[in-house]
Amino acid sequence: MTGLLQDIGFSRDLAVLIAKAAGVIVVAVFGLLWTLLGIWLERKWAARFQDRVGPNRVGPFGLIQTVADTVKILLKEDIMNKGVDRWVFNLAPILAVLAVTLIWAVVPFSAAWIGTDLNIGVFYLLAVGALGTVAVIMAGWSSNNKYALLSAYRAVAQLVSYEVPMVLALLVPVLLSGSMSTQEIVRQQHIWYVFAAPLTVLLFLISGQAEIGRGPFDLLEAESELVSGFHIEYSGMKFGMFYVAEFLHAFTVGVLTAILFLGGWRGPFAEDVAILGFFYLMIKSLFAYWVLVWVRMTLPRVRIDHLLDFNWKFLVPVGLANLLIVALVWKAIPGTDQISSFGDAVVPTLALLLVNVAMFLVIGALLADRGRRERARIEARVAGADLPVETVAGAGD
Amino acid sequence: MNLNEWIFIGLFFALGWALPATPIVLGKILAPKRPNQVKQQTYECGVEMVGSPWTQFRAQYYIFALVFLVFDVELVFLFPWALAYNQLGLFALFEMTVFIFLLVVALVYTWRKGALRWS
Amino acid sequence: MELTAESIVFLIMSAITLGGGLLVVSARNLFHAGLYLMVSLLGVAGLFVLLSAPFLAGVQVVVYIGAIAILIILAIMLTPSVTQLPAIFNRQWAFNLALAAFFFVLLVSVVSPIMGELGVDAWNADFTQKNPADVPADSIVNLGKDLVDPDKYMLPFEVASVLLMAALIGAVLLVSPDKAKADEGGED
Amino acid sequence: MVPLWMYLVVAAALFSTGLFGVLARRNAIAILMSIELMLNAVNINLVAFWRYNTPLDLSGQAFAVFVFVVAAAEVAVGLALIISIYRKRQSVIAEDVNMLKW
Repeated sequence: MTGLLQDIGFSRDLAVLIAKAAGVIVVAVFGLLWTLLGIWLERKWAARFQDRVGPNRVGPFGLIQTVADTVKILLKEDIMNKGVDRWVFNLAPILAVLAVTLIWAVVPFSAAWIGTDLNIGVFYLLAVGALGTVAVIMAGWSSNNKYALLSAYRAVAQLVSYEVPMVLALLVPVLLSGSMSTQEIVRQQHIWYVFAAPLTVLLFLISGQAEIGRGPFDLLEAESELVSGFHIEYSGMKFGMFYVAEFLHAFTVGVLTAILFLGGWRGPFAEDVAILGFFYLMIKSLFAYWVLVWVRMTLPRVRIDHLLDFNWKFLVPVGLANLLIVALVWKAIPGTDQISSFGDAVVPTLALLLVNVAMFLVIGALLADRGRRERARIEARVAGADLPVETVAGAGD
Repeated sequence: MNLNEWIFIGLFFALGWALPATPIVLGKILAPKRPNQVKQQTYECGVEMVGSPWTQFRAQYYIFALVFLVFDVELVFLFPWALAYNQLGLFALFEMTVFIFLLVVALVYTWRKGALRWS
Repeated sequence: MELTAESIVFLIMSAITLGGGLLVVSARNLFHAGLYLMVSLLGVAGLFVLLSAPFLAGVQVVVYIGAIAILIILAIMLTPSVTQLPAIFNRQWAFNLALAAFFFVLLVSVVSPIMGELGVDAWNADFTQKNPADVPADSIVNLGKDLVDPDKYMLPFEVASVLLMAALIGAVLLVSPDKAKADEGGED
Repeated sequence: MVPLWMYLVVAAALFSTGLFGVLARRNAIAILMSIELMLNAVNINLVAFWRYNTPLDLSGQAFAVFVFVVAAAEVAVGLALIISIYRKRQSVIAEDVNMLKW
């Protein structure tokens, strides 16, 4: 495209700039258009989990439902309550969407298609993730509403806490591939990392779910306690943008899972036919996303003390141990510094898989033991002190 | 280093605003705008707002952000380490274990102090 | 300075950094000051990218915006009565402004080529250089190696961990409510 | 490229801005934010000198990373102090904190 523009008569720099700008628009518009389809898909899935039919009126299978909703929300009055901080209030939904779409800049759609292949790709993902937290805080603070403010505090506690296991999980593919570039990580996955590091995938999915703020970790916008939290005062299209950001973020976590652990665009003939790679990536992402929706639809919301305990007293130690053990095993097996084919990767992957199974067993045993002791303790206290169960249940550390 | 890779990010930052902003502005144009006193009240589950939202909140939130800050800085060190790991010896792993151990000591202290407890 | 693409980006980033910085010190509303701080830090990250240190740019956003600035904003939210002060500057502010301006002039006179043109070369350094060698592509990997290299930054690296540990323990001690004191009545 | 001294001028301006904030703001948190600006100015200088003088040796980058660590530790303890004082005196005005003065 650069060559074409230069032929028309643009200077080289300008041609590059225009080509890049076109790339940006393609990637960002794709992300937002995908939302229209994705929301429909998620609603259908959610309906299935709850034994409903889901949207089925507008268009075939209710496909155009989201478009209809968009039109409706466009025509809704945009109410701003008294005492809001206008600038911050209006910027928050925009920043929320921007923070998510920015991630798509480093997503390798296929062997040849990538927005930009940064050499700090994975780190860039983290950096962009930080902006999402800022958007939530901005929305919560500017709304001049107690619930929104409380939600902003919770956002700090939750989003920020779960970033730690998220980073610990991200470090494993970086360590295994010896690169932070997303494209390079995909290329290095001669065998998908999900086989070498299943525990890491689990960590990533759990912390990812918490980062999106979806059930069972939807404490930011708990309807029954915080009446939907930080976007309580938003209406009309501004609310719509928060909705889009949440959906897109959820799907993006699916995409990242696919890239980092499920081999990204890898698949038969994907190296030669770019569109095939794109197709594979979307299938894998949708699968990962489906898992997230499944979890969301199945589990009830956790309490905030449980949420934070679970992070700091379980996920973080497990993540640290996981990282060090993977690093140790990786060093112990000879030849791991140069893996260039499927054959090279078999032995390390099998060894890591075994170690992971062992870790799963140990963690499972620890958890079972802990659960038994906790139950025994509560039962003893209930029996001994004759207290109502509710006051004791939350007393555990 | 090739700055061209970053032009894309810069442009994304510059143009990315437009995509969510367009529907919001469109909404502003298309949607009705009839504000009144009651409509603009701050939502508080149907009752009128009691006091200011700026009541005192617990400092507990601060402790979690604090622990996160310390972890975040440490994790920054882990990235170049993980990146170079294939070219490093076993000693590097030992150093990192010491590094993480010190961090875990701090976490355990916070834990034992009861600061990570919500109640 | 001729207007190349790079110099334009440099000017934009500098403007963001300095504009954000000025707004931080002059904003009446502290929460806004916190947001402006983020803007300023983002500009610094942009400067780091221009200086071929993308990893540091990432660190800047992750640590400064993602953690430090958020912590600051949280502290602002936790100490609410002061977001709106009648006077944001103290009484000596005019003198302080003059002092800062004097300091700025002093610094600029040292680093800018004016000194060289006046014939003073006390610093024995060339600040006008424009074309340094390229940064090797694997500089982040080398940074990782250097950080754990016993001959280079191993000691600072471990000491950094100790410092952070001490900071965390100290801060938790300060913030977590002291139960024994609260029982006694909680005087100063 | 842009000559080195331009980066230094930007850093100098940022540093002076921060300096003014530290000296003139009344709110302790605002003072802390101004200190962050000053630290950032230092970091710009470190990275700029690294880039123009020793791009092959990573001392400048490593130094900047350690500045991040120090900044984080400083903010963590500084804000903890401010919150602690606020709890006792309901104020974060730097001039009000005169417990050690006589």
